[in-house]
Amino acid sequence: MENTSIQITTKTLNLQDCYNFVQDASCGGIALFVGTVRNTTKNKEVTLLDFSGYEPMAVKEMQKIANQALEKFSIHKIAIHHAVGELKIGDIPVIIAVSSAHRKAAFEACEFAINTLKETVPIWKKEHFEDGEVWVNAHP
Amino acid sequence: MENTSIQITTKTLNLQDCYNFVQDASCGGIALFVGTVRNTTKNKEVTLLDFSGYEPMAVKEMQKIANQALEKFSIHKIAIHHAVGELKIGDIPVIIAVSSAHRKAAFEACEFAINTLKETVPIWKKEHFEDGEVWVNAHP
Amino acid sequence: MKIQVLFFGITTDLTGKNSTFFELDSNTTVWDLKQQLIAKFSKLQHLHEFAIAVNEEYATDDLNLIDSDVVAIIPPVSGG
Amino acid sequence: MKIQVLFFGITTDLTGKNSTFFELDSNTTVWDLKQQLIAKFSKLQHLHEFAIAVNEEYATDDLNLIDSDVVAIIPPVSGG
Repeated sequence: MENTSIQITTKTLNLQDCYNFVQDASCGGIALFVGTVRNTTKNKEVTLLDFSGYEPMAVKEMQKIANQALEKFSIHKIAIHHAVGELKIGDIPVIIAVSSAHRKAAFEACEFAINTLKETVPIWKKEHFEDGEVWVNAHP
Repeated sequence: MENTSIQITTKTLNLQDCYNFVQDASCGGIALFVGTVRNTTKNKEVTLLDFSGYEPMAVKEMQKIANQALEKFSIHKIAIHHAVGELKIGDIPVIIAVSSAHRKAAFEACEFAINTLKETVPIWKKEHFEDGEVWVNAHP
Repeated sequence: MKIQVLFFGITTDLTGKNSTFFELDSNTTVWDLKQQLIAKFSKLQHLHEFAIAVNEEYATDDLNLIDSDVVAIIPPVSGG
Repeated sequence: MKIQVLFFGITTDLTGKNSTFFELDSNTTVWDLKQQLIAKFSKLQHLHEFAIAVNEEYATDDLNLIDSDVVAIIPPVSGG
């Protein structure tokens, strides 16, 4: 859809690209969310994260989220970009950008999109520590 | 304060600068809001906007908002940048960026900051149309 | 005592000024000053509300002004 | 009938595989397949829950599988 930009990529995500995609003369506000890799989780120091996805399905699920956001909220455009591969501290696994005439809808849609992405999109991260590694959320 | 970046400027606001200021290895999420100049207001076509402020007081009020956001929400850093002077359609009057360990606080603080800015910061915009101009919110 | 008054936004158009000086009696409050401003600049009546800042901080109507205060007329703001 | 099963995330470690093929009786449901997977790859029991996608869409336990379906084992996701 021309009002949505969905990407899964091994390249570095670009904030300005997401902004440029959603920006429009009809819009008064753009809300963005940038996920970044933290240096700790549960008080253990993270060295790097490895993201992998079931990519064709992940793209479909991200597209569904974008379509739902366009239906549920009065927004104009939405971009959802996710990185896969090895990321270091401070790197960006995900960017969401939403434009709308009025800011409340942009905030709501942006938060809806990241919350839903974390529940439904088949992407997994493995946290690497000095002394081992763990698949996040898996609780094996 | 080292955790806040407050600016009123006649220069073009820069999204990446605001991102870079708040980004930190301890943070898992950054929420940003970018205000943009819309091409219409109440169905009239806007040609340009002219922003002016009581600058020393506006800086103080923006600093208060940043300090309140740091007190009220579990956030790490906040940037509030506002442009003054003539802006065209699509130009950026305001950028707010907030980083935090967890995303909910970043969203809440970002929305709090833009909502409060629009209520308290002494900055005014005059909308110019083909057939005249009007001070927004003034209802004279 | 003498204070400076600054005008912003629509009030610069309504008064034709960016700033002016006022001679005031001692014990003049913010509320008293508002009445004097409206008396002097009658078009300010068209503005259904405006706030007052004294020395760059929002002030309440009961604040007593003192010599050399800088008072700003703050019409409804519209930044962002 | 024959289906392909794809493993992701922790399930690649638990099964030692990225994918495998299964011969199934007709009328096998998603729920039936889950039991067969756990029987064949006993370490999957350590995972307290996993979802199933059939042909890139989340599937409920009562869905009947058909020949050539591509079934993905989806452990709890952790993107974003």
